[in-house]
Amino acid sequence: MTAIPKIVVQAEDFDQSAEIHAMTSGNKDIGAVATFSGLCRSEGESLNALELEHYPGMAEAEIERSAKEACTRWPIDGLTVIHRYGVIQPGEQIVLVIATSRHRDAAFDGARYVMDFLKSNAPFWKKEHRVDGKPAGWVDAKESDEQAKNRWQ
Amino acid sequence: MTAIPKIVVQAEDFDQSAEIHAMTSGNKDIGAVATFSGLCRSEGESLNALELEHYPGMAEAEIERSAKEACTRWPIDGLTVIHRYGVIQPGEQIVLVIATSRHRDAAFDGARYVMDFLKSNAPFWKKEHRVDGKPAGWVDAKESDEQAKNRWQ
Amino acid sequence: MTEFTVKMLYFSWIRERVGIEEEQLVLPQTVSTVRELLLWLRERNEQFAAAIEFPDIIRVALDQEHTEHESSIGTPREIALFPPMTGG
Amino acid sequence: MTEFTVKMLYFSWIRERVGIEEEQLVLPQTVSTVRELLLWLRERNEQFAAAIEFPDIIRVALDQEHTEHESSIGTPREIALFPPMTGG
Repeated sequence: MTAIPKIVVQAEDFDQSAEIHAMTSGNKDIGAVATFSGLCRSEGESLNALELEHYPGMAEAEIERSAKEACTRWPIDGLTVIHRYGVIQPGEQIVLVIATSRHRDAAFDGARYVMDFLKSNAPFWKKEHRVDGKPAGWVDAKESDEQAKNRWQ
Repeated sequence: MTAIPKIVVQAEDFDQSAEIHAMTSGNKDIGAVATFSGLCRSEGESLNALELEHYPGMAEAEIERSAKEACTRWPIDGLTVIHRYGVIQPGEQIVLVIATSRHRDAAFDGARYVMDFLKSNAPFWKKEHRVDGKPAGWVDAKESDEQAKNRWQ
Repeated sequence: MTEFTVKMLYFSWIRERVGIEEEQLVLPQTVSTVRELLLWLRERNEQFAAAIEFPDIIRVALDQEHTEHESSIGTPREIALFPPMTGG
Repeated sequence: MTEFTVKMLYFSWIRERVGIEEEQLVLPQTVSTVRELLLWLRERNEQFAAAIEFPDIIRVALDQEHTEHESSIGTPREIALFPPMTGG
């Protein structure tokens, strides 16, 4: 039986340890928990905040697509993905992926696969608000993110 | 400047979120946090406990060796490794690796590299205490762990 | 293909340049692929011309699914235009 | 090489089979490689014979560093014998 991923897109912050606890407390045969969290960087204190825009509905759908694919590729017991939108300050959390499994390779691969696909497929856009008052600008997509996705093919 | 890893070998449990907080609270340019935690499995409720033996001194030295190597291979901002010894119940944490970086690839690679090397190089041995009262037995090393190490060469 | 009405959505700097978040739009019969849609939209006014200056970089989703520019449009309920994603 | 005294450490099922955790041991001149050490230890008594039944699988650390069986021993302060590791 493949796991049913938990996907949440929300403005509020989240609690990584509470999410891990929710995934592991009911199952004493999980041996491995891999997590990734993405934080808002200050870019050398030049950034006041990031503003994250998203496409409601499609954001959840795209994350779910990659999460379900991960659950068929590897023996994953649980997969939780939380992505925030709205205004986020430097140091704050933006995204969280948790993959649990009996085995560490599946947990690592699952978490990384979801992050790679989320980066280039999930409809979120970052706008940078600068400390120096210059006009806010949209972050350019990185070629390296597209390449990261291709390594799974 | 390469990061100085934090390596701890202890009998006590640990708090993952406190460890992450200690690594990220002072630095608002960390964009990525990858973690791995290894938990004691009940093996279908057949296991009462794991007993972990270690070689004090060498255990820390071997973990440090792989952690320092990870910090030279990837642009890592911080690396924390905690490994427990003694009696550990199903569901409890055994090991924790946290790698922080500006970039997600470095964080993922760093955490996984340390886990792969720790598995086959750090002097820890697990003994299984069974629910059915049969004699406790030492866990056999897995060939797959040796192979996992070789993928980094 | 016959004319039909569709909900259009615009995100990020495309939304800013066209000046609207969403609208109901009647697509003409002549528009049958995603690429034709982009080229047709570009002719609507200066705002759309600025937003779709380089059609190749625009991503299009039909009913919330990424779609190639060569694909035919079909009859989706909603069509979204946006730049490459920068989430995560 | 001349005779010297070294601290021996045994772990896991090797410790259980030899029945001691650590000891001070005088290594004879004839023992110059790790493999020779294992073969010499195996002759000490029945416990060591049982622990080192298959020398190839035994790991040896000289002064807390993994060492190949072909390596010469040198004059370490401590030598540890243990099975393949199962931590993590």
